Amino acid sequence: MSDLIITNETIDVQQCIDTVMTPESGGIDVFIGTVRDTTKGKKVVRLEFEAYESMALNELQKIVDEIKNKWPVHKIIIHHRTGVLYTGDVAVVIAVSAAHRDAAFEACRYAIDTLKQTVPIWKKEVFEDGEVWVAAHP
Amino acid sequence: MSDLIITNETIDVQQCIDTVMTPESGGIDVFIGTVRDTTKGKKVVRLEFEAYESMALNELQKIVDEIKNKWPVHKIIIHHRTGVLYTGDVAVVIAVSAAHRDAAFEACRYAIDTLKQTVPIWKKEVFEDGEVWVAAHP
Amino acid sequence: MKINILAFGIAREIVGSSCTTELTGLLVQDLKRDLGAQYPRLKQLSSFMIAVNGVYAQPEQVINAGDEVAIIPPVSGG
Amino acid sequence: MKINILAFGIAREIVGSSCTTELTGLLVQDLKRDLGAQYPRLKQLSSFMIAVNGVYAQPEQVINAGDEVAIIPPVSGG
Repeated sequence: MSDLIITNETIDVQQCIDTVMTPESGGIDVFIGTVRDTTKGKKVVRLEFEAYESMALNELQKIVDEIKNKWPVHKIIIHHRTGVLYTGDVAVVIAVSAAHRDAAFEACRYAIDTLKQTVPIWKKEVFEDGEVWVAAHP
Repeated sequence: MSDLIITNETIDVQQCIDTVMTPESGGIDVFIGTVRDTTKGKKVVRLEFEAYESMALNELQKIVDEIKNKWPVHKIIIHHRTGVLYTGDVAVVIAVSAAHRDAAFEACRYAIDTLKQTVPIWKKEVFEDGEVWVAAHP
Repeated sequence: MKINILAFGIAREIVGSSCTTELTGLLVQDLKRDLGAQYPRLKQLSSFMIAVNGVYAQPEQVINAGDEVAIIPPVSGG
Repeated sequence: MKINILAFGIAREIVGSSCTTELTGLLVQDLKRDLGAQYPRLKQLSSFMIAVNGVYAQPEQVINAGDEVAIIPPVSGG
């Protein structure tokens, strides 16, 4: 399984975890971003994700390279969904293995924080009475 | 499934994640502690975990109560193994769901850090040429 | 020079998924100015960036014929 | 007063999984002192705590007949 994936299909969390686990690993941190049923008090009907896939993979690779420079981690996988998602669906999974938990936690946190700032993926929230591209307007 | 478990059987990570996911949750952080093949440069043959189960469950409940006081989290599960474990086996799983990722990450980190300090569980590392109860001696 | 431009997210809704524009200058900043004039709703976004060949581009970067150019509105993955 | 004491981890290897001791005082600190005298290897540990009825006990806490008393060597879960 590839480490960096932008996919239109359901993400298999267990497979992500199995992929990062190595005999040297003592700690794995996994972040799972899921679709909430409400945002700012409004009921969300669905989310629609789209990606500029080739560039998104470039930017994800940059995140992985930065992490490997900063922390002694073993493996990192990042899988991100595109398409239409509903409450409870998994939008993103990040899994990081390391000998010790500090590196796993810090690298995983850094990965999701940076992904949200730099990776060209967009999310439209669809409500019962309208829709909005998240973060598009001031 | 109970949220706090000390068990002699394999921990089902996917089930832990499914258990904490709620419709209000936007982020889940999961920590998985696994058995490393080496510690301080020595090859580990196996680990043996034992617990003072009733007290361990009390202390785990305290951690959950503290977390719920400190962070706006939805659900927390902590499953810990006892018995004989080999390289790659899962010793502990902590999963925390929250509306936003900050609370999930911080609470999960707090849970494993505190577990390692307070919960009456003990780990013996068995090497090819001897064994040692971790942290027992100065 | 005529170039094709990819657009994503809200930018796609503003300019279409692929538009062609006549570049009046050579630089990324020229393209941003032209796009802003042609599609005023782009200027109402929190920001929009230009990517050239799948990499965020600097304002003084030169655009060459055949480059893959994209409008990147504020990202919101995760 | 005679009490049964549970022991875990390295403490179990030192005193056995359940030992009986004659308490010469009423307090947790008295028990710790007695155990240290009876089993000198306990004093070589980084620390050892006493739990009463499944809760970490304070040194001045009184031990009552029927309490579940346990020796807690340094924990190492996770």
